[in-house]
Amino acid sequence: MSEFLQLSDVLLFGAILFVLSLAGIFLNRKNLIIILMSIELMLLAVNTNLVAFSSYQENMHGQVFVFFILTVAAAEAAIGLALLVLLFRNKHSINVDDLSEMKG
Amino acid sequence: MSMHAIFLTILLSPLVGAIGAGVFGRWLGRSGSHTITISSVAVSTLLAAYVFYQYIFAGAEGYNATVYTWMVSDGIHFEAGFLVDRLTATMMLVVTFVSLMVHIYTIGYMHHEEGYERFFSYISLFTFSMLSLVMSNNFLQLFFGWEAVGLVSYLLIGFYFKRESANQASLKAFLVNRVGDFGFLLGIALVVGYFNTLDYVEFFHGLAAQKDTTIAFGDTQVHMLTLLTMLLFVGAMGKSAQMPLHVWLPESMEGPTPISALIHAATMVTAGIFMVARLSPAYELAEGTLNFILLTGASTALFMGLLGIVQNDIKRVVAYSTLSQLGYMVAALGVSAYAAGMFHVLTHAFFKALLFLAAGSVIIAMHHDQDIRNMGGLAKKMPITYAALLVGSLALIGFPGFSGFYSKDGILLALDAANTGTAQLALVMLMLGVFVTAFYSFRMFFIVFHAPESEYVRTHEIHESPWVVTVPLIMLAIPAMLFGAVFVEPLLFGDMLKDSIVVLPQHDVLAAVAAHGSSALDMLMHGLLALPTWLALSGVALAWYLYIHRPALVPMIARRLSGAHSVLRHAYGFDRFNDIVFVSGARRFGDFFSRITDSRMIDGWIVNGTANTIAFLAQKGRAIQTGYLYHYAFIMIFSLMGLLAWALW
Amino acid sequence: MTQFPLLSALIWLPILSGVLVLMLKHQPTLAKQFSLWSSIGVFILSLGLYTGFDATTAQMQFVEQASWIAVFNIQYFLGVDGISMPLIILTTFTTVLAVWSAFDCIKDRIEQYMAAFLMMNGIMVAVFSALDAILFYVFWEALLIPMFLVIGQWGGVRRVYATIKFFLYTFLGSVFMLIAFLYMYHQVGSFSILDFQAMPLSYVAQLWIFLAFLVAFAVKIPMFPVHTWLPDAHVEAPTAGSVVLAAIMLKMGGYGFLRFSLPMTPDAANALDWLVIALSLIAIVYISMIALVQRDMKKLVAYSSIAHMGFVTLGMFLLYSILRNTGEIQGAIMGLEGAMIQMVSHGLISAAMFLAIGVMYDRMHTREISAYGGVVNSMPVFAVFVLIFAMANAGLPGTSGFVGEFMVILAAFKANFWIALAAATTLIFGAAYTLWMVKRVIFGDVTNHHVAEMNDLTRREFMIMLILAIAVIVLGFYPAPIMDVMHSSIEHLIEQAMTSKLP
Amino acid sequence: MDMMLQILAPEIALLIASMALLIGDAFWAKRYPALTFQLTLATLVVVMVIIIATFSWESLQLFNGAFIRDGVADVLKVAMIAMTLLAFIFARDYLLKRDIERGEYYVMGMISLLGMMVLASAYDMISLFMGLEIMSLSLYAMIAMQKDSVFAIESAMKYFVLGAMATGLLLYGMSLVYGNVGSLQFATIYQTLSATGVSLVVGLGLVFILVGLAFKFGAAPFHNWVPDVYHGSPTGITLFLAAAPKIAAFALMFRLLIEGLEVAVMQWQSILIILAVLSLVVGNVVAIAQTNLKRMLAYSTIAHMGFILLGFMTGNIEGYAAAMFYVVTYALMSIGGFGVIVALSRRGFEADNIRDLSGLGRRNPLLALIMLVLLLSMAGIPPFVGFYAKLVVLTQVVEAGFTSLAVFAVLMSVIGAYYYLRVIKVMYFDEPLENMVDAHFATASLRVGLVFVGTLVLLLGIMPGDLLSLFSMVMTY
Amino acid sequence: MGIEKVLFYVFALTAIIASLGVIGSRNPVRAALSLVLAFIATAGVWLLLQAEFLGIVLILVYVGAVMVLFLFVIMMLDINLTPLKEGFARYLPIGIMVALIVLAEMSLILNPNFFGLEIYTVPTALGAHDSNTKMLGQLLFTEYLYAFVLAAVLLLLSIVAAIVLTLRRRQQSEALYQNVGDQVRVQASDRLTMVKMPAVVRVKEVVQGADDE
Repeated sequence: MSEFLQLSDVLLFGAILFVLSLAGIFLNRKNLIIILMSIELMLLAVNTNLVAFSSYQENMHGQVFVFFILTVAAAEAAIGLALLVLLFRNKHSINVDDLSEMKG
Repeated sequence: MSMHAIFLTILLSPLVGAIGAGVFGRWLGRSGSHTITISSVAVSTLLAAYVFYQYIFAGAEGYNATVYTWMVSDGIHFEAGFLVDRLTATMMLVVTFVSLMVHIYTIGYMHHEEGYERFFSYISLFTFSMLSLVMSNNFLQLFFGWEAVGLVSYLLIGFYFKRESANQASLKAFLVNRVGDFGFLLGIALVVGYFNTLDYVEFFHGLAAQKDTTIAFGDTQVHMLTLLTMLLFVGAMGKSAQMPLHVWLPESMEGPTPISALIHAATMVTAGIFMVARLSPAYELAEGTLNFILLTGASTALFMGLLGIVQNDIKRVVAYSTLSQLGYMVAALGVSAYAAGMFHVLTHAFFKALLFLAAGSVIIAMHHDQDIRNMGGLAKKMPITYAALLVGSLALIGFPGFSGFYSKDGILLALDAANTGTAQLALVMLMLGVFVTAFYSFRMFFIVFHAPESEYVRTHEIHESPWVVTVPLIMLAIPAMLFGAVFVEPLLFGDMLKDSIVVLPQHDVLAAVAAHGSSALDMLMHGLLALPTWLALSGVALAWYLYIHRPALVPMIARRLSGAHSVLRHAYGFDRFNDIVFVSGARRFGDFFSRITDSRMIDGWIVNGTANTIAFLAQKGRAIQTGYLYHYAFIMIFSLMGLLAWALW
Repeated sequence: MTQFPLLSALIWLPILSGVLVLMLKHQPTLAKQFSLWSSIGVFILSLGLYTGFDATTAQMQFVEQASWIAVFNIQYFLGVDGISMPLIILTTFTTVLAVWSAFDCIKDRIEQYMAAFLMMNGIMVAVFSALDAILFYVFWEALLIPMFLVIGQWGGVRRVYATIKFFLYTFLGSVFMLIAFLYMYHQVGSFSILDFQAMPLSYVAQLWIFLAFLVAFAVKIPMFPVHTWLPDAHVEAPTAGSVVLAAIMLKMGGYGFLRFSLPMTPDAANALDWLVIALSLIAIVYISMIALVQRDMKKLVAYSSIAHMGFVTLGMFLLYSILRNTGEIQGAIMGLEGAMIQMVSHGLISAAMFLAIGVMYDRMHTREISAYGGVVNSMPVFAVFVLIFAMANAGLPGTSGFVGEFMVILAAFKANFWIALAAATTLIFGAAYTLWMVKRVIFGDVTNHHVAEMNDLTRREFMIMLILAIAVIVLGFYPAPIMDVMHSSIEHLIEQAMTSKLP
Repeated sequence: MDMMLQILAPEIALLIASMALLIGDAFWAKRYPALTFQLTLATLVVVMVIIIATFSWESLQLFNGAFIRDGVADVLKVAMIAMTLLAFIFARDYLLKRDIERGEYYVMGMISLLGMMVLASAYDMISLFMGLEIMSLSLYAMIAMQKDSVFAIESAMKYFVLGAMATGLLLYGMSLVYGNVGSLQFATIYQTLSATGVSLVVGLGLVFILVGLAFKFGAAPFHNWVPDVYHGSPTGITLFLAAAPKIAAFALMFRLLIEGLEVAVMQWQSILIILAVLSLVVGNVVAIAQTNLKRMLAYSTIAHMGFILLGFMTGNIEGYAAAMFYVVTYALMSIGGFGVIVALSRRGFEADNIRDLSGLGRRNPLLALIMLVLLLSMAGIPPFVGFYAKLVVLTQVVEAGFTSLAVFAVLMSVIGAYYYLRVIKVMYFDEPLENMVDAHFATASLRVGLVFVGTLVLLLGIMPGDLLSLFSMVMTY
Repeated sequence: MGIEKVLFYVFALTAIIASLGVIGSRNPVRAALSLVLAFIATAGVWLLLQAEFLGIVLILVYVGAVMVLFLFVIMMLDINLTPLKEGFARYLPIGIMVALIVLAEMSLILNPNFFGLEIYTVPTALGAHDSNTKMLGQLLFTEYLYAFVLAAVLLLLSIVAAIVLTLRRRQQSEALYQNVGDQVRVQASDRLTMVKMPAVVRVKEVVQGADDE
């Protein structure tokens, strides 16, 4: 066992976070806002991956990517929340179950 | 005028008349129509007489030439052309002559009918068709004429198109004939298949090489020429109404009487016999076929004759006698006595046309009532018709001296001379047939003319027919009486048909007959003492006894023999059988195929089934689209899982 | 003649006039007249193909060739030989009748109706003259559109079902053909039909391609068991639609066999000819029986069309068994020529039959056989024509209907006795179903007052019927003119079909 | 520097114009309501002209290879702009009728277009990602612009959540590729992978990337958002959504899979086949059960994407060119189809049920004719351009040796033909419903635009040769 | 086991548990706070991986801004929590199973035994003068300038979008608020419907009508 943490440890950590966030999206049936949070969590997992690779590849490109992903994630959050607000105004609910006007 | 032009004129003149009366009849009117058709047929008749003279008496050479080429395919020439020799010339004259008589007679018979122009057009068209059949030098034209006469027969049987029974009869006639043609066409296909030609002469030339050819059907080898001639004979059975394809002929009496005379007695129905005679070189090489022909003819002759006993419709009686006589002709062919068969064709043409026209005359007098039970005692009221019918009947039963006597005796002698087991059997049947013929002919004759006057006759004004009716009767009565005596020697034993008919020496029964004497007188002398004459006379006597002397016996006998009577009344159940097996059978199959295989299986299960399955899948697919976000996400992740598994595999 | 682009003219003139007619929305009379005269003009123009045709060669004539889609080496490549030329003339001829027949019976949106037929005219000519597979396919499919609309808009009660079935069925068949084309393009690098015919192909590839073609053409022609669209389509189509459908569109399937299946996949055709022959015989016997029991006149004629088309396919695929049976190919030409002439003749006869039914339908608005009876009493002239066409349909000698059947039966005999036997049953069945219908509809006493009130043919109807009757009879008595132009091409075709293409 | 400006000119022009309009609109919106619209159109035309004028066959790179301009990019950009232009023209009428016509719509549309153009020119993962996000975020916002519509918000929300998830998956895949190769640049990735071969990690990343791409395409089984979003969005937005972004998705796939990961063709080919087959099945079959025209067109989109994936799957240049031809022509047909719905709809009436088209052939022959042409083209019936799209793709599929796949595809398109025919049936064979007797175009521009689209579909169907050559040429370069 | 490793496991475990809290929690506020914890723990991991700048940014920007925004929205919306408390237990087993399979599939590749670790040597520690921030900055403003500009566009877009979507027009009275465009475009048919009625109604129809009723 090496003294420094191994890359695959970090990757597995990222994978777990990633899968958890996925599960958060499809297991959550009630609260849209938690789905938005899951998305943030997902991006976090990706970022962790990139940071780890960047570190082990010893180049900074991955971290630059993370920088941009963070930016995008923030923008995404803003728009997501704006949609949420709109939804709430219209339906007075952010229940995922209520989002089923269209189907078939 | 060259011979070619003469032949063309003979052939096309009736066609012109037919088109004239058919297409322009509306403008020509009644008299215009009959004038144009009669004159056109008269032209043909005169020219045919000229041709007849040239060939029979002046000894003209056989003529074989192409008129035009229909088409050429695969090296085989499909043509129209003439093969005129003595056989043809004789047939041409008979056809045109009888046709002319019928044309004239029609003026009187159809006087009050609708569709007068149409009728003339049809019979002229028929004359054209029959001539093209007879004059043909190849199978294509033969088949064309074959079908064309069938067509006209169809049209004429259904002439009274408002009458359901007429329509039924015409359809039946056409279809039964088609069954025959089915075999006929296959026969022609066989000819083309093995001889690569449609031309008679080329076909005859090719026969020697193909004499022993066989066709393999699985393991069995079938003699090709036997098959070929059999198939062609199937066509003849249809056209000449041999059992079991005879069923159409009695019903064809739904047509007007003139065409019964022309088509269903004198000419068209003899086409089959003509064809076999024409193709005698091939038939000579097919022993099996000849035996089949013999038996078919003999059974038709006897069994159809028996049916004549129970008929009450005057035309039907004559129709069954026609069937029976056709059986005689066919039987003659079966022993290679083609000349005898043809001779009977000719004599029969005259006396049967005479019988029909005379019957028609009676029918006119009876205001189109055809039931003999309503007649009686007409002898005094219509003397000419009476005489004509008597001549016809005597000729029919083969009363010595009359035409029918010579031809029928010729056939019987030929059968006797053939001296094989089958021929003996056939001979017995034909002998019985002679008795039966005499019986039913004179039954009809006595009932119509000598029986006590019926209610109808007493209450209605009945008188002799006009001259347009009686003149043809007289004109036909003459050959009915004399033709046989005049022509028996050259036709039967001489070389009148030798150039057209080929008989192998070992089959030449007529030569054997000729050994006993070949002149008309010899025949007469011989015939007076022979069995057939006595059979005929006893038939007449029995008819007289039962229907004039002791009419009360008839119902009693009918009751006593009710089983046989019923069989005869139902004409041996042929119609029943056909109805049940073929007509209903085909319809039932069609119905099954239409409703079950086509509609339900192919359309329902396969075609619409596919559509419905897809629609069902579509609904299922729709159900997956629930509208719930988490379902969508789940589907995505699930698919991701699947793809990962696929990639890792 | 310095190559006047006759074929292009025959394709595009009708299409253009169709577009023009489409604009005559408020002038129905003008639209009618214009359509009629332009279709007559096209017909006369198409006769130029006949007069200018050199019957001694099997080469393509009136060839026009230009690059169309360079990337895929797709060409605008037209030409005719003795096989396609009669069909083109049949097309232009039938269109005239179809257009003319619709003059009085179509009231609604007549200009669209006329335009559809004019366009179909051009498209069908293009199908028969295309020598590039994609060009062929484009027109082949494009033809579905106007027909789909015609049946759907002017058709009977179940028109929607019928027209969609028609469209999908045909579409389904032809996509297989497209794939076969693509496969061959993949092998040879060109879509030229002539190149396709010349290229070698492995046996397995040939089998698949043959089957693909078979599906496409069998649907179109149609053969058992993919025939069920036809009765529906015919029954629901308006008269002129049925006419074009029966007279021309079915022929496209037959043409496909001659142009594609036989020359392109000879070895597969040799191996699978039993399949086609078996299906053809089923069509002749089985379909005839079905025709016998139909209650709807159009359906009856539709089924009889299928049976007649059975002769076409039978005649086309006899050549291999003739070779096997007799060791020589004599008879093969007869089979193929019989098939060709059967196509032309059936074009005329079925057109006539449908027009005749249309005449009655216009008066009674029903096609049920049982609704009629004794029509001859009120329409004697019409009855004469019906009888002529019925006889032709039953294959009576002296009509065109006889020629093809006769030749095919003769050829069939060379192949096998039993095939000929089964084929010859058409003599009985054909007469049975046709004449039985005639008996019930035309003959007999007047059954009801509707029939009694029917008027006899108008001058226009009379002329149409007369033209067809003359054509049917003339062709029956003198088929040589049509036969002569196709000899060389058929011989060439047989040579192709007999030459193995295995590499 | 001049060179750089010239290369970047289209994007710069578009960006500046959209900024200017964003600000300007706030000032003149009340007084000149149409001005922003007109200026937007002018901008798009100018940008298109710039691209055509500076059309580049060579591939030119900027920013250390983050940006590339080549023939493919230029062709795709022109197509995107053209689609956007049509979408704006068609949409305006609709938006006006529903009081949601605002300057921001055009601005966000233009920014979305900018994102697409960035995508088309992206040559490393970051710019690719940025382009994708700019495009997607604008789309989410545009859909939700009809703020009082529950449908619109719902579809925006669904699109957003699933889209974000797909982006996450895509990013995760990219991160794995980066981790293996150590570079974000496509050129480097390509070279490295060529040298080292494709490791399992890249394979794993590839799956995630493909899932993300499949989502953007709307390929089954990642298609669930498509019907709901197409259906729920205001039609004026749907027509934008259905056209240009599909071309962008093509660009995305082209850059990522071909320019970057073509070495891994063995890995992605089989997955693309699975996706294509599923798309063809789902799209064609489920469309049959639809009663809503927008949903039906959405399912038909899925089916069409199956064809595009088939073109990609071949793994050769001609195949990509075929897919490109397909996507561009499909976008044209699709925009036309939704345009017809817009033309039929009125205030308070969406005309998006198939039933609403009943008797259109009588009510408005021209409109019906255009719809007929479009539907037949989508069904792949010659002589319309949709046929050639299918033809070229199938040709390449057969060339690549997947004949059975080609057979399957055409069988599915036969099934597909059914639902297009059903619409034609409603238009031509059904009687008009009682309450709809007036069907006239709302504005002249819409009419001209639709006629233009219909004519183009027909003309390209008769003469597809030049366009095919062009696409083939830019791909080969 | 080095200190980094211990720290990594601590951080990682914390982050995972916090994530479970995010997705498992029924109270959005609690979820948001769990997310904050997850962020902070992950930032720790990042720091361990020598990505100081990003680690700090994560905490500052995310926890400081984005998460606050979340909380803000949660509070603002005043969500009725009772219906949200209904569980997701019904599909939980299959959901968890699928998630676990995906994880298993991923870890099949990512696990240390399989993953080609030999090419990934342990990164050298940065020297005292090497600045992660500086290196990042240098790349950002040279090589990734293009993307940087695009990021600006993106942010602008999100601002515009958020405003467009959430901005509510002030509640003006109807009289003051008029849409000129609408008024210009109005057509007669929008306002007035012409109804055709027969001038004379035949008695029969009236009677029939009465019968129908």
